[in-house]
Amino acid sequence: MGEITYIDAIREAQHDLLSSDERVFIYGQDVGDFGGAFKATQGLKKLFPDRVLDSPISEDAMIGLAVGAALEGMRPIIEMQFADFSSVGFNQIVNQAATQFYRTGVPSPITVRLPSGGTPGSGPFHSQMMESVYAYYPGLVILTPATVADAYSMLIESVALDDPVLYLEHKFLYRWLKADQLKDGKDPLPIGHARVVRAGKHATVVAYSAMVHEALRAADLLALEGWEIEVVDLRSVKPLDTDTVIASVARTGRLLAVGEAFPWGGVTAEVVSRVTSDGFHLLDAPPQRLNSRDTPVPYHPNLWEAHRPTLESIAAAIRNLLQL
Amino acid sequence: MGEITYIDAIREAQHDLLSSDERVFIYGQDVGDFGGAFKATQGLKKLFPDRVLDSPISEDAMIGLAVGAALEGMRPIIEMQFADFSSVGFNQIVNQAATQFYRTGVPSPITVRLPSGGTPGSGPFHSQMMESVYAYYPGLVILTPATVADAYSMLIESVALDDPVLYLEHKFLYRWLKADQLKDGKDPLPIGHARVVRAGKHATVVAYSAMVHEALRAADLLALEGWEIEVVDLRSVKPLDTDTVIASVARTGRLLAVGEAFPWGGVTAEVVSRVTSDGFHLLDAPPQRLNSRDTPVPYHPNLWEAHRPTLESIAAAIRNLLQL
Amino acid sequence: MPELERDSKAAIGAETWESQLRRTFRAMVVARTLESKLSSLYKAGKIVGGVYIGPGQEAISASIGSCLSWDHDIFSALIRDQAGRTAFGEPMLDATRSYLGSVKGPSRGRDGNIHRGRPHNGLPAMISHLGAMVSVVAGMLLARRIKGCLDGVVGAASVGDGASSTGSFHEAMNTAAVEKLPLVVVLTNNQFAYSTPTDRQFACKSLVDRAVGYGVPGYEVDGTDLSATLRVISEAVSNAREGGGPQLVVANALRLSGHGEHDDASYVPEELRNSPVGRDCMEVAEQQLLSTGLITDAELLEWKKEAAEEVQAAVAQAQKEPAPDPFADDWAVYASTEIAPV
Amino acid sequence: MPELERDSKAAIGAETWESQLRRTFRAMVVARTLESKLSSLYKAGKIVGGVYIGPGQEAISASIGSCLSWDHDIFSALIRDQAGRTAFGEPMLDATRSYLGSVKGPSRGRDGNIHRGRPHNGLPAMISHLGAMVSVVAGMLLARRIKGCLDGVVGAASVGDGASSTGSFHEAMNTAAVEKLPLVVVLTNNQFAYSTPTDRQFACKSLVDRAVGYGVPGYEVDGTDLSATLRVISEAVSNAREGGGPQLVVANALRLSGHGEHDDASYVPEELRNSPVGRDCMEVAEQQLLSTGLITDAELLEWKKEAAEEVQAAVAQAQKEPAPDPFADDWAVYASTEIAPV
Ligand SMILES: Cc1ncc(C[n+]2csc(CCOP(=O)(O)OP(=O)(O)O)c2C)c(N)n1
Ligand SMILES: Cc1ncc(C[n+]2csc(CCOP(=O)(O)OP(=O)(O)O)c2C)c(N)n1
Ligand SMILES: [Mg+2]
Ligand SMILES: [Mg+2]
Repeated sequence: MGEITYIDAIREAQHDLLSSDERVFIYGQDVGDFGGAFKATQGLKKLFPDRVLDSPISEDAMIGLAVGAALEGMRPIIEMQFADFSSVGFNQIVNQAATQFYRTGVPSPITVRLPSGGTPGSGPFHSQMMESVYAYYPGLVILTPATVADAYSMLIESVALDDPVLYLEHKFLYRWLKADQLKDGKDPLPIGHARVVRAGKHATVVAYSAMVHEALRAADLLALEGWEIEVVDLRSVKPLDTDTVIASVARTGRLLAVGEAFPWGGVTAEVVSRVTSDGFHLLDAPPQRLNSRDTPVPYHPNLWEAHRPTLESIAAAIRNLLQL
Repeated sequence: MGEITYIDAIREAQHDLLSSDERVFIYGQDVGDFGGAFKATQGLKKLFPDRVLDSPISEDAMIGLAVGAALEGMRPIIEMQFADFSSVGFNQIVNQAATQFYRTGVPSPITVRLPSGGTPGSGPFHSQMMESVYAYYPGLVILTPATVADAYSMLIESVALDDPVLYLEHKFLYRWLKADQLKDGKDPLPIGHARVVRAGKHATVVAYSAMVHEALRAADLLALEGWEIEVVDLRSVKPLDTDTVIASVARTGRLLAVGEAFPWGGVTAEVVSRVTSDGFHLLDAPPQRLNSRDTPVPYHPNLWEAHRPTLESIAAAIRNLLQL
Repeated sequence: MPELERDSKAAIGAETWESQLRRTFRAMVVARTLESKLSSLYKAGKIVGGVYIGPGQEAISASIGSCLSWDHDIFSALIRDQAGRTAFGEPMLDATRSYLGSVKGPSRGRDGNIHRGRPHNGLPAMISHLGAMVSVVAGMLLARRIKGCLDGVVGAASVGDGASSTGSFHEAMNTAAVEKLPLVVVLTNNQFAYSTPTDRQFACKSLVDRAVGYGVPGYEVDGTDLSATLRVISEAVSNAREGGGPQLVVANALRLSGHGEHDDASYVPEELRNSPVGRDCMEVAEQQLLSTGLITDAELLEWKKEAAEEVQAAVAQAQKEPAPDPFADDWAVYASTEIAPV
Repeated sequence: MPELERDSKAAIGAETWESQLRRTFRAMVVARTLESKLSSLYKAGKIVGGVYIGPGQEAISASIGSCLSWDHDIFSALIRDQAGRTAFGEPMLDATRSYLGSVKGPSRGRDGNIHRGRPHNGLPAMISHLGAMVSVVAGMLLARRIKGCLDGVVGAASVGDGASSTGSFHEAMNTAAVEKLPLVVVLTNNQFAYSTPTDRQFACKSLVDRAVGYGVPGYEVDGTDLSATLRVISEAVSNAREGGGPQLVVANALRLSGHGEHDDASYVPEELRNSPVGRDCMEVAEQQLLSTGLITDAELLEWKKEAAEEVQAAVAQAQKEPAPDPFADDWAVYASTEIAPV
């Protein structure tokens, strides 16, 4: 593993966007000289003083303002300090931004960065995954990069898209996930394409965001037991790449969908429903889901580890699936 | 059909709650002397002047206030003027109310009435179904009465529950749906129980809220073609009565889940996922879903009729399912 | 005989005060005529969904519109802003097509009635959620600042007494003040939010008392008095245009209709209707213009006739146009063509 | 030598001003001692998650707590309210258990640090979303009014300069004003919201200018001056208690720590630290009490020693208690037993 972190990729992407496109500006709490709560905008205010702006603590206005700017042809990037606080801007996201193009024919290309997911000790209000509440609403694009290269390229693509994008960056990956290079040499996949990150033949695990890495570890573990597990990284939750998932299930006959989200509804339900509706005959066993528990995300690391899916619980779910 | 409407049931339930329980009060825009935008609180302010209160246009504060009152032992009923406007109170619902008991051990029994769903000419912001965004969050109970008797008994039960309840009343049913009596003679089903509203053997249609009636009509139509379609009314979206659904699928071997919601995620995905995970071997054909289209709810009746599931589109989906 | 107030600031460019006053009044006449027609159509069952009109508030609304230039300034019209839309330059067909469900309307039948707009001409399309448009206007202004073309531009947002209670309104006012944007918020206190009277909506003496808390100039005006209202709104718009930052104008009037045309507004007390705030701004304005000789009886009659004809034509045109066809509609929800259906 | 201000209104029941001042100061001493310890524990890696402390604001926070009675009044403590919690009556073990992850803490490890509370004693547990607690306090007060037991009760809510920009704060202030609830909102302007200085947060001269817009009395005070702060907050609390409706107190100070203990606050300009607002309220208070003879050097030393011992004991107790066990936890998210798992 190299030295470029996932958060570096996010910063670099924003730097490159600001450099190459005058329509881009960044707006959010403490994103200016301070460089953001997670340092995703460090140094950018110095380079682009008029296009990196600190906002008041007003998530509703932040999104409304972004939509207004987008109507005028700008490409705003809004940083939420934590994804959890986007709940305050929820109305403007789902009703103002998401419906704009459908109603008026005028695009509202805003990118909302959502620092998402759990880390030890973060508790109920600094750990949430909100992809599924946003994916519910027509008009939004929901991206969930799981690698350093995707963190970079998908943020570039978010801003290029003519539609409002929620870009979920996982806080657990910020400094833990490293790569040698910002771009992995290959052309980035188009928006809405999933990637088979590990080939296998006995079962398919579909995951996204930080759970891709837990799933890969679980696959490593199962490999020691002789099982070849295929892992699909969704990358984009909406649009959702049913074809790649079904193609994988066609190879393996078994499906486990894993998410860090709360268990009711959400990505895993959507994945399982699509596969069973369109690829029923491919399944050799009932498709399974693994999500977090149906409680708020607990603060204490002991509870947190038992709340979200982990290497161990994913491995156990795969073993169970293989026996069905 | 009799003379008691669905909205009468909602008004009567609130009347009976205010009469029998001093902890109950109603808070919402125009709920006082005016009796509410849909007349669900008509006459109640006169009878209970201190417990039927007009609020400012402040959905965030309305929910926060309700939670505070609930902490003090009250049983507030909050009327949203339209479900769509609860997006402004979203944060207080999902983060303040839903997490309260888990965090503190103190219940926050609030009931939020959400006038939901489409009617002709209502457009993108007065037609929404929001059950799935709320069901995603741990700690909330989501009820979707589809009959006059359920509208009554489930509102009574909402207030009796020690947990925050979102009570989705469908605006299309308000004056169209009628019954002879407020109570149907039978004991109301417990919270979280689905009901088989029409027995059949060739396929199961799972629906909720206004879609139950479209599904019943579709079943009538299919009966003319010789098919016996079982219709299950979920009644409660969270908790979701998987047992009743799976028992029905065990009888019919086929499943169509119908919802008026947007198509990504939501109730139909959750139903299909549960049935395939737990009742895979019961299925003779891939389970299917039918939802609204993935656009905002259109204003014009021509578009609206083509946006949501109807008798015709449900019948078509059943015919398709029977041939799979 | 009342003296008309004159204020050179009020004129846009070279236009005289008298000319602007006439232009503003004419928009009022057109709006009143159009809205009466819409109300009749509603009562005749020709309109699906609600009809929301603004009688009693035309002086306020038209004054906003007449101080702004189409394709240059920005105006977020709200529920009761037919007069402002007309004065600003919205084609009347946008209204009749939206109400009557023509597929040629600005949202092609996807949204209706007051939820129409033309963002590219400076008229964003409102969402229903009250207060939510103010920050959108602020964002449009901020964009122009970043692009370097904010000079001489003003963005106006219309809100009601009820909307002032929303968090959205507050966040937007404060944000605009921090950014010192040329935003003019015109808050029409029409004494009611649906059925809710002001004493259940706020506890301050006047909503103009909010201005100091945002650090912006505040103005209060009798919104039934066209000449006074136009003067005050012109002044606020000029101040914003000249770099004075956000401005808050509170204009008082009475909603002379129901909340929508389904509502008989029987909850409005008789004494309020008979009080000064209950005056009909149309009558006041007519008197003002007639008595100062800015218009003659004959001309007024002519204006009304022309308005009636224009309305008739716009209704007829919309009525003969096709309704949206679900099979012809592309149902596209994404602007980006690279996004496959999901 | 400074004269201490005396105000009979400030006393709760029969307590003298001197006694209340001593009590308030003592809570400050305890809070400062506890928070320094929490900071050291954090830096030693003994605390998971963030540590948020309130040095420089103890005079404000303790004044709120000392004007309220546990099990009678209501206090929504926020991020930097250790002093207020102590003065209000929260057991110190609640703090150490929450920070150190004892399963015996008020939320049993489900939430931590400042997100603790005891709603049944009048101390609701904050959610992180700023501004969101103000309406909760309003609701608790409204409940008591409906139940007929509001007499003589006050609810206080603590907020910061940053929180004043939230729509939630606005809606709650306005709603409480409409309902004329005995709500005292103490807004501590500590010059920063995380790294954001006040000129990027609001544009009014002082946030107290918001009061008139809600129709409530406003007060502004130098929050580094204990005696002045206690007097003003006492007055506001008394006015609320006596039926005066909501009150807004703006207290100015400087956050003498980082936003959290992970933050070195290097963005705080030196001249602000050296200005009057940057005074340490602890030093000011010590001087006030010593110079007026309300406390002796020996007594102060004794208090500090007692505080250190109490902190030591509370930390040791929490540290020896078990952490939550995911297998023993019931993971119950519903209070109603009739709801089956979903
Ligand atoms: C956030 C939100 N809540 C509720 C509503 C429902 N609603 C529509 S108009 C209205 C009253 C508006 O009153 P006001 O702002 O005074 O404007 P007016 O109708 O008097 O012009 C209400 C409550 C809404 N549109 N948005
Ligand atoms: C709605 C919301 N947005 C963002 C945050 C993240 N956040 C936590 S504390 C803070 C700064 C708070 O500043 P202020 O209200 O002045 O309180 P202080 O920290 O100065 O005591 C921010 C932005 C939050 N908690 N809630
Ligand atoms: Mg009004
Ligand atoms: Mg602060």
